[in-house]
Amino acid sequence: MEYIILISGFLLVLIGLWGILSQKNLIKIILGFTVFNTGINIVMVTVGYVKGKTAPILDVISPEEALTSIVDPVPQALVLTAIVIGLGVTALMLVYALKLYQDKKTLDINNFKDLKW
Amino acid sequence: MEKENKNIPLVKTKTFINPENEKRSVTAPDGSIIEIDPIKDYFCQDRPKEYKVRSGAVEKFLNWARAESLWVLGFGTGCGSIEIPPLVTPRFDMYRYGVQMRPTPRQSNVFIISGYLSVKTLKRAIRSYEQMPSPKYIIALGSCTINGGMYWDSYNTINRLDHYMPVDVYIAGCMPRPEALLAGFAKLKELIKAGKAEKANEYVRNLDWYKANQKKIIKDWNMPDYNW
Amino acid sequence: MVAPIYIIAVALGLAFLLGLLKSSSTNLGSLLMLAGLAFIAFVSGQWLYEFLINGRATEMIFTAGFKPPFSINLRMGMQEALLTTMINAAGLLSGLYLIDTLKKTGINSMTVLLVFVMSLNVIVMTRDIFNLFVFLEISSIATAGLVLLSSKGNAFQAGMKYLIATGIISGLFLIGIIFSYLYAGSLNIDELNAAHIMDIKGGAIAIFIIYVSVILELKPFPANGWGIDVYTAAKPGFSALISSGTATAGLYVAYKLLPLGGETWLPYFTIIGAITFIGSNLMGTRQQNPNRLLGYSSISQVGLLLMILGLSNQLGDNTLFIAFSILISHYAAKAGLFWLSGIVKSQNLEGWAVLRKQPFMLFLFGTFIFALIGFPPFPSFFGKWQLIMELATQENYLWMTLILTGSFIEAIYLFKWLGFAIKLDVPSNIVMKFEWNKYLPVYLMALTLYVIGFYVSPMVEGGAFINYIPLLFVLALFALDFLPVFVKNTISIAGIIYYMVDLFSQLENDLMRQIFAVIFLGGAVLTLMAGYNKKGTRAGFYPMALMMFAGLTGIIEANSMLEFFFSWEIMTAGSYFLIIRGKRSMPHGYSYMLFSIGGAYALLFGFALAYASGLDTTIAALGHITQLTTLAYTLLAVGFMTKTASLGLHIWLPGAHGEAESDVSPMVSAILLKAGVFGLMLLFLYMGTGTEGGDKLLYVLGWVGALTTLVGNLGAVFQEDAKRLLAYSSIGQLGYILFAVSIMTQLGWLAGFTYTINHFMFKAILFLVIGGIVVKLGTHNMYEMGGMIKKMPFSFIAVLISIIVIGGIPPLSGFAGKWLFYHAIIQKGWYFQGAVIFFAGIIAFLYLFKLIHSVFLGQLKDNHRNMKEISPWILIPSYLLIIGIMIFSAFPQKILQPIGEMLSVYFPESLHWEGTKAYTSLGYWDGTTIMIVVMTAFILLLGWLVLMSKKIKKVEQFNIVYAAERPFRPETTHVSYNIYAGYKKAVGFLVTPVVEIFWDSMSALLFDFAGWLRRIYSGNMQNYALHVVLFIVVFYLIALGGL
Amino acid sequence: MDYSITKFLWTLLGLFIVLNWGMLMSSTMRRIGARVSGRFGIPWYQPWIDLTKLYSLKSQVSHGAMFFLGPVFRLMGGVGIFLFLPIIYGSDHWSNYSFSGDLILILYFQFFGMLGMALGAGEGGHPHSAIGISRGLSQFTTIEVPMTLAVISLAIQYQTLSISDIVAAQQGGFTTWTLWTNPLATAAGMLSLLGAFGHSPFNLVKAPNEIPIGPPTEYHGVFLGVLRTNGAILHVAEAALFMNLFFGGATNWVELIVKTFLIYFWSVFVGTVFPRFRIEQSVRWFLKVPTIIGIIAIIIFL
Amino acid sequence: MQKIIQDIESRYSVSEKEIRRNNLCFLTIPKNQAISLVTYLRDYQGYSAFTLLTAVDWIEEGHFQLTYLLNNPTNYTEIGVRTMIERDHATMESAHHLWESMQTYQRELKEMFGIDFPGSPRVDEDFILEGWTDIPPYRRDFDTKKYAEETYFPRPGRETNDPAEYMKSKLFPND
Repeated sequence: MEYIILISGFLLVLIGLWGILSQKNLIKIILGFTVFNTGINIVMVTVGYVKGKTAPILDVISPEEALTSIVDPVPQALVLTAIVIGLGVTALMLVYALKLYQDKKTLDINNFKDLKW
Repeated sequence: MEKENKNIPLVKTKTFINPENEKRSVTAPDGSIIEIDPIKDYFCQDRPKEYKVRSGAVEKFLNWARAESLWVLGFGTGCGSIEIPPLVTPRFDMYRYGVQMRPTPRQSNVFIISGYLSVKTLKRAIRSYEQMPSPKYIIALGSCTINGGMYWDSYNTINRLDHYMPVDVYIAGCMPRPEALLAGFAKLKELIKAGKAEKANEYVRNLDWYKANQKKIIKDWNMPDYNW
Repeated sequence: MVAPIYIIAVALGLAFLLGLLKSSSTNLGSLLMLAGLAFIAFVSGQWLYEFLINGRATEMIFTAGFKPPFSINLRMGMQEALLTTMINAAGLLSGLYLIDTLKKTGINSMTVLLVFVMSLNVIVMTRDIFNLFVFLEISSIATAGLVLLSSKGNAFQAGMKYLIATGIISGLFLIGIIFSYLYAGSLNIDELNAAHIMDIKGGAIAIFIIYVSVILELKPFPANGWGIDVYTAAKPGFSALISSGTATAGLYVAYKLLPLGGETWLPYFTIIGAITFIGSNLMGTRQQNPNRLLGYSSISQVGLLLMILGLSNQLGDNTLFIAFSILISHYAAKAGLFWLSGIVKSQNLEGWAVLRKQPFMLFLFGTFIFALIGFPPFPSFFGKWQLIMELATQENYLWMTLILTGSFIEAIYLFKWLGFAIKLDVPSNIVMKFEWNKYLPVYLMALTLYVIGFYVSPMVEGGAFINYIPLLFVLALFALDFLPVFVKNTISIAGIIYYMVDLFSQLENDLMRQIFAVIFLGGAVLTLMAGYNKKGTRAGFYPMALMMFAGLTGIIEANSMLEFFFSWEIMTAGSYFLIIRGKRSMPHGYSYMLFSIGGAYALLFGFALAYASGLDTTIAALGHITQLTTLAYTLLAVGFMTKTASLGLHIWLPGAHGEAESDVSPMVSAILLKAGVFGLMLLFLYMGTGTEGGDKLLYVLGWVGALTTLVGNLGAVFQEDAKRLLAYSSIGQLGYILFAVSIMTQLGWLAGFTYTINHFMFKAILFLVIGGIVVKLGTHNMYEMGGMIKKMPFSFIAVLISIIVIGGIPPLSGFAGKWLFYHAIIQKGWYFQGAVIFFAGIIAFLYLFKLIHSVFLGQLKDNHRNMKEISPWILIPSYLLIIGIMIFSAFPQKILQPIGEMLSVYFPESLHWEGTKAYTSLGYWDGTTIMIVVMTAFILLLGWLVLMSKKIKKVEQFNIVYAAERPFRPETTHVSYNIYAGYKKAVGFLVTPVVEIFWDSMSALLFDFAGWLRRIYSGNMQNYALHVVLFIVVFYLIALGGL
Repeated sequence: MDYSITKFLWTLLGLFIVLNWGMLMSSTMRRIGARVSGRFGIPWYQPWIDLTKLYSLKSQVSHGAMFFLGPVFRLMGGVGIFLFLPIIYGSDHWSNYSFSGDLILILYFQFFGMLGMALGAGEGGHPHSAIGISRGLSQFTTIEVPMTLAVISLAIQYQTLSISDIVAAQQGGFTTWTLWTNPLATAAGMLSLLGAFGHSPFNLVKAPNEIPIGPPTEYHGVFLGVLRTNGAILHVAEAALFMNLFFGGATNWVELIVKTFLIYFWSVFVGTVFPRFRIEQSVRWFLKVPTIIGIIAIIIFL
Repeated sequence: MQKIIQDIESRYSVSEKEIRRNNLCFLTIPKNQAISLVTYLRDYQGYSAFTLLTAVDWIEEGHFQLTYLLNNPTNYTEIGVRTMIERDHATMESAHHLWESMQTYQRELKEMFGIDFPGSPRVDEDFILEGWTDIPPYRRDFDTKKYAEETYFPRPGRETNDPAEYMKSKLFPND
């Protein structure tokens, strides 16, 4: 089960990369990027997951049992942070897309090659 | 060239002006303007001086040496110059008499005016003659140098050489053969040894007369009065 | 003591506070921001002070009351303190610099800037890998945010590219973090490092992912198009911060994570670093936009530092010193350059000529460029020195070669740029406005370079003894640059004389050094004397001239290789500035610099091999090189030969000497070239004969010397430019010296010394006098001169005597050299080389006649009729040298005998003296007698001619026999142009510029290659993302896929 | 190192003999040349007459100080070679001032006169002078190549560069001459001598019909006299140098006269047979055959 | 030859033709057609060699006759193109663009006859006579004998007599 999730996580990463690398529309690239990020988050959660253990929420279980019955909380904490950061980055990208669109009235990335060589 | 083209007949009223004789101004590297008078600045303006004719045993010896070492300027002025090359052939062999050809006036003593002399050539002949170091001698070859010969009424050929250059020895004939030329050399030697071949001094003495004659026919006089 | 946590706290607090402010109160906002930046700079600076002065121990700061791995912890140690200080200083200064821009764009951008600087601080300090990730992301977002806020147009494209690329990289980093957490069970870097993840199955992948993302953050070549664009498009003030701050932090991240993978991963760092270093520099050669050029340069420097990190296991304890010295130079220089670029506001390199309006800024520009290349006295010089030395001890020649090659390529474009700034016409459309907030940061960075350079030098082995006194004198002259020439000249001459007296007391028993001291410093005095005829202030001349002479003195004084190399580079820099002062000398100064740097790197390589052979830093180490002996000697010889302009390395000389100013030419020709000779002599003395490789090298050098002579002299024959003719002649004469020294016998060396002394004297005279004439006549072309003997009789005599010496005509001292020479070659058995040299020696007559005839004889030109003699200030030193020549000619044994005795220590004696007469096994020679006989006979014959000639009429110049015509113009009567046409028909094929063609095609190859390679930077962000992915794949295949 | 007056006077006497022999030699050569073409030629005393005349001209011009000094330099070149050459082997009186230097000195002293001529003629300002000098120098660079190779070959053979020692090594009969012991070096040297004497085919320096006698084209009178004096001395001195190097030297004046005559005759002989080379032809020629011979002359000693 | 002449006559207005030999003829043509004909002959009829350009002073008719003599090196024929130009203000179209050597001939005609060729290079420079200031000497109104006598100091020779008269007076003094 974990493997399926892990593999699908990686699959999402690859789909995201494919999107980033192949799409010509800026918005689609950003979408690819979010897919990529989601994939990574899934991978992270999966890595931290231990079969048969519960979420690391101390309200539900007593602290004494916690050590044996909860999954590792760190990856989940990381994922939370990563999601936040991903959100920030995505937002920024969208702002950039907006600005670029205002600048050139297009979202086709082939038009944004002013700086090269 | 100040040549009139429009008016017929083409008779010039003013004297000929040579552009190379005219003053020009150039800019020096420091920006100042320099006036150049070509004749005055580039040529020595001094008049020649007569050299002293000495006498005595030493001078006699030196005259003998001068006579026995006649260096001829290799400048054929007219058709007579065809008679000079045979002199170096075995038949005439002028080297026997101490006569040699030199390629530059600076190293020659004898100037053979060989035949007719056009005005254009006269200018060169005068220049060459004046550039030769004294004592120097002129041999005039052929009738043309004496009275114009067959060119007596030509519009461009002088008639009498001695009005323009001092002549030591005339060789008459049209043309004189090389033998005559050798005889002329012998005569010249005789004169030198006797101390009588001082025509170079005579030229200096009567320089003004000669110059007047020369300038009369050389309209584009583009040299100093005496070519050192 | 303020705890480092306050850096974060205050910055964040202020950032939030700024957010609360009204958007219109930009003044208050900017004040707050600057205060915040100043505060964090103060905190880090205070810690640095504590560590440096009080030797405080490293401190760990734990957050949230837990110990790691359960909490994030920060570390404040020496390194962190230094780096944060650097980052914060750059942040503060950039903030100051950008203040106007920030005010315009509003408070938000100030917040972002503050956060950006703070994030860099945390990146440096944190010991938690996830925290590292978070702040890396914050810094990326801040970067993109700043770009977004403070720029417009194509900068958006750059920011977008940047975001996409960093997005992919950070995603990857996350995966790496989670896997390493999986294997190590901790996020603390120290614990991760201790966990030996490599040993765990699959751990390699985790490490690979972390490393590849860390490396990608450093923008490795070629997956760095996204980074370059940001450098290009961002405001220069911000680019400065990225270049100095982000790179510093990023490198420290790599350093922190190095132990994670252990030594097996180091080579990958090295390889990627090397590729980046060389690749980015190659790209840099084709850049026209200053910011983009600086971007490439930044990335290349990061590549170099990455390489150093990768080599850290070999460099051992020195890694940090090397890395920091190079990092600091890069940091300060790059920040300074980016800031300058903001001041200059030119979109192309040519526009930088505007700096000439503000000479001090030009000086700072030069400082930054020289610091980047690694010239003394900047820290990078010592860093590179130490790096190369250490690599050589590890026998790591490949990396040495790559580092030097990369540095050389870097020099190519940086010096082109510097040359543009110094020499091109000042563009009128660019205005530099003085704004203190923009200028102050630049000043401070330059000052930093000098100060740190001074304090770094004692840390290098052998560096503590470097003599900074001459350099201080140079600085003093810089300060006095506003004074008129007369004063400065007097001060310089007085200083040199004082120093010479001082120096001589140190060189008691070292005749060789004494001779060179006389040539260098005596020559300096004489050539400087010619400077009295200049008017005005002659801005910048004296510091540079004295810098060159300081370098020259330094190489005489040097005891250690470092001192020698230090002085060598100082001399090169000084002479470069001197040469480039000429009107048309830019391309020649440029090629001079490139050859000099190439030569210097060859020297560096050689010195490194010498050092590695016995860990001996003194010059004597050259005497026992055991590592790659032949290569070491060859490299050293090649290094010195770039200065002596031997065949193949000579093409810079004609232009450089020919186009230099009239009194610079003698300095660089008569004096500077002798530095190469001194080096060669030193090298050969230590090398000695008898070693197999050494003898082969000497044999080859002998041929090189002979052919150099031939090529130099033939080249001179067909010159029309008077000074170039002399320059080619110098090549030829230096060929003689190289040949003579390569003979390695007492006679050969005596000949070499004689040539050295003679060449010094006559070439100084010739360049002084001809230089003076060239200036006076306003033309270099000899066929435009003529007839100067009448106007400049004293110059004529000076030149006449010089050419008699060059020609080696008895009785003057040139013949001493020739005589020794032939005896030497016949004793040695180098007959054919000797014949070539003899042939070349007679060819010298052709150009000597051309020189003296075309300039002094023949026809005087119209526009020179009012010419006067050249300045007495040129003639006085010339005639002093003529007196020297005459003394040397009349009493050669007075000088040659002591030299011979000195040399008999090293070589078997093959020349002995009886009174004034010298004997070898082959023949004899008596200079004094020849002088007497020739002088007596000459006077008698002159008397004979005077006696015989009377009444000689002096005539004018056109009174010549002109085939019964008259000359019309002096120009058409003066025979000078292409006077040796017939000779050219016969032997002209020998002067085919093969060497020039070779170097031209080499440089064309380099530029074409760079031009072809840079097409990968297509500007398309997807391509750049693809580069990143491909980089990961290729790296994976090589590192783990067993490729 | 004998600076006494007696030595000086002996040397002066030697110089006088050499001068007169040089003039006689030149007139004889010209007579021989004349006989070849079926003429009588100049009287044997013609050079003396010419010289007398040149010294006694009555008007002369000068272009300047260097123009004046040029002939003195030139004459010094000739006289100097004589002074530094041991003209008669084994004679104290006629070894002149050869104690001040060896063969290298003489090789380089040749340039002294050339330089003076070049400078003097240069100041004359005449284009032909400069052209002549440029030709002369061009040709001279290559003339000296075989000569140098020959000298190096001799130096290897005899292990000395002292002329007296080279002559001493050749004493002991006809067969001990360098001519037989080192024929290749001799060949190279004698071919180079053709150029040094400047007769046809290597007379393009003076080229009378083309650039009227080249460098001295402005010289006349007493200057030309000095140049002619030098010519006479130089021819004998150069021939004597070759005699010393290749033909066993001379132990008395008669031997010197015979040998120098024959050496000089060699160049005249070649000159009467061959027409003039152009400058590049001459340069190439010297760099081909004579140079190769010279190289072989060294290789056989390696 | 005839064919060529017919061809020319069909193209140009030949006012006069004079056939000297079967390989030499002279054609007279108006001034404005002369250069055209010369060019035609050069380019189409193979008369590629320019032999000479000369002038004759017909003082009585008041014009100069110019002759361009052209040679055909393939069939060894020559054609002379004659043209008459006004003696007053004599000018002719320059043909220096056809043959380089034409310049020299035109210079000579300028100097000796005063015929101007506007546009011809160096046509105004002195050719043989340096500094000639009189009317051009080949014009027939120039009296060369008078000029020589005035200028060149004629030597007063011996008295000369007509031999016939002289002998007559000697032999028959009484007649």
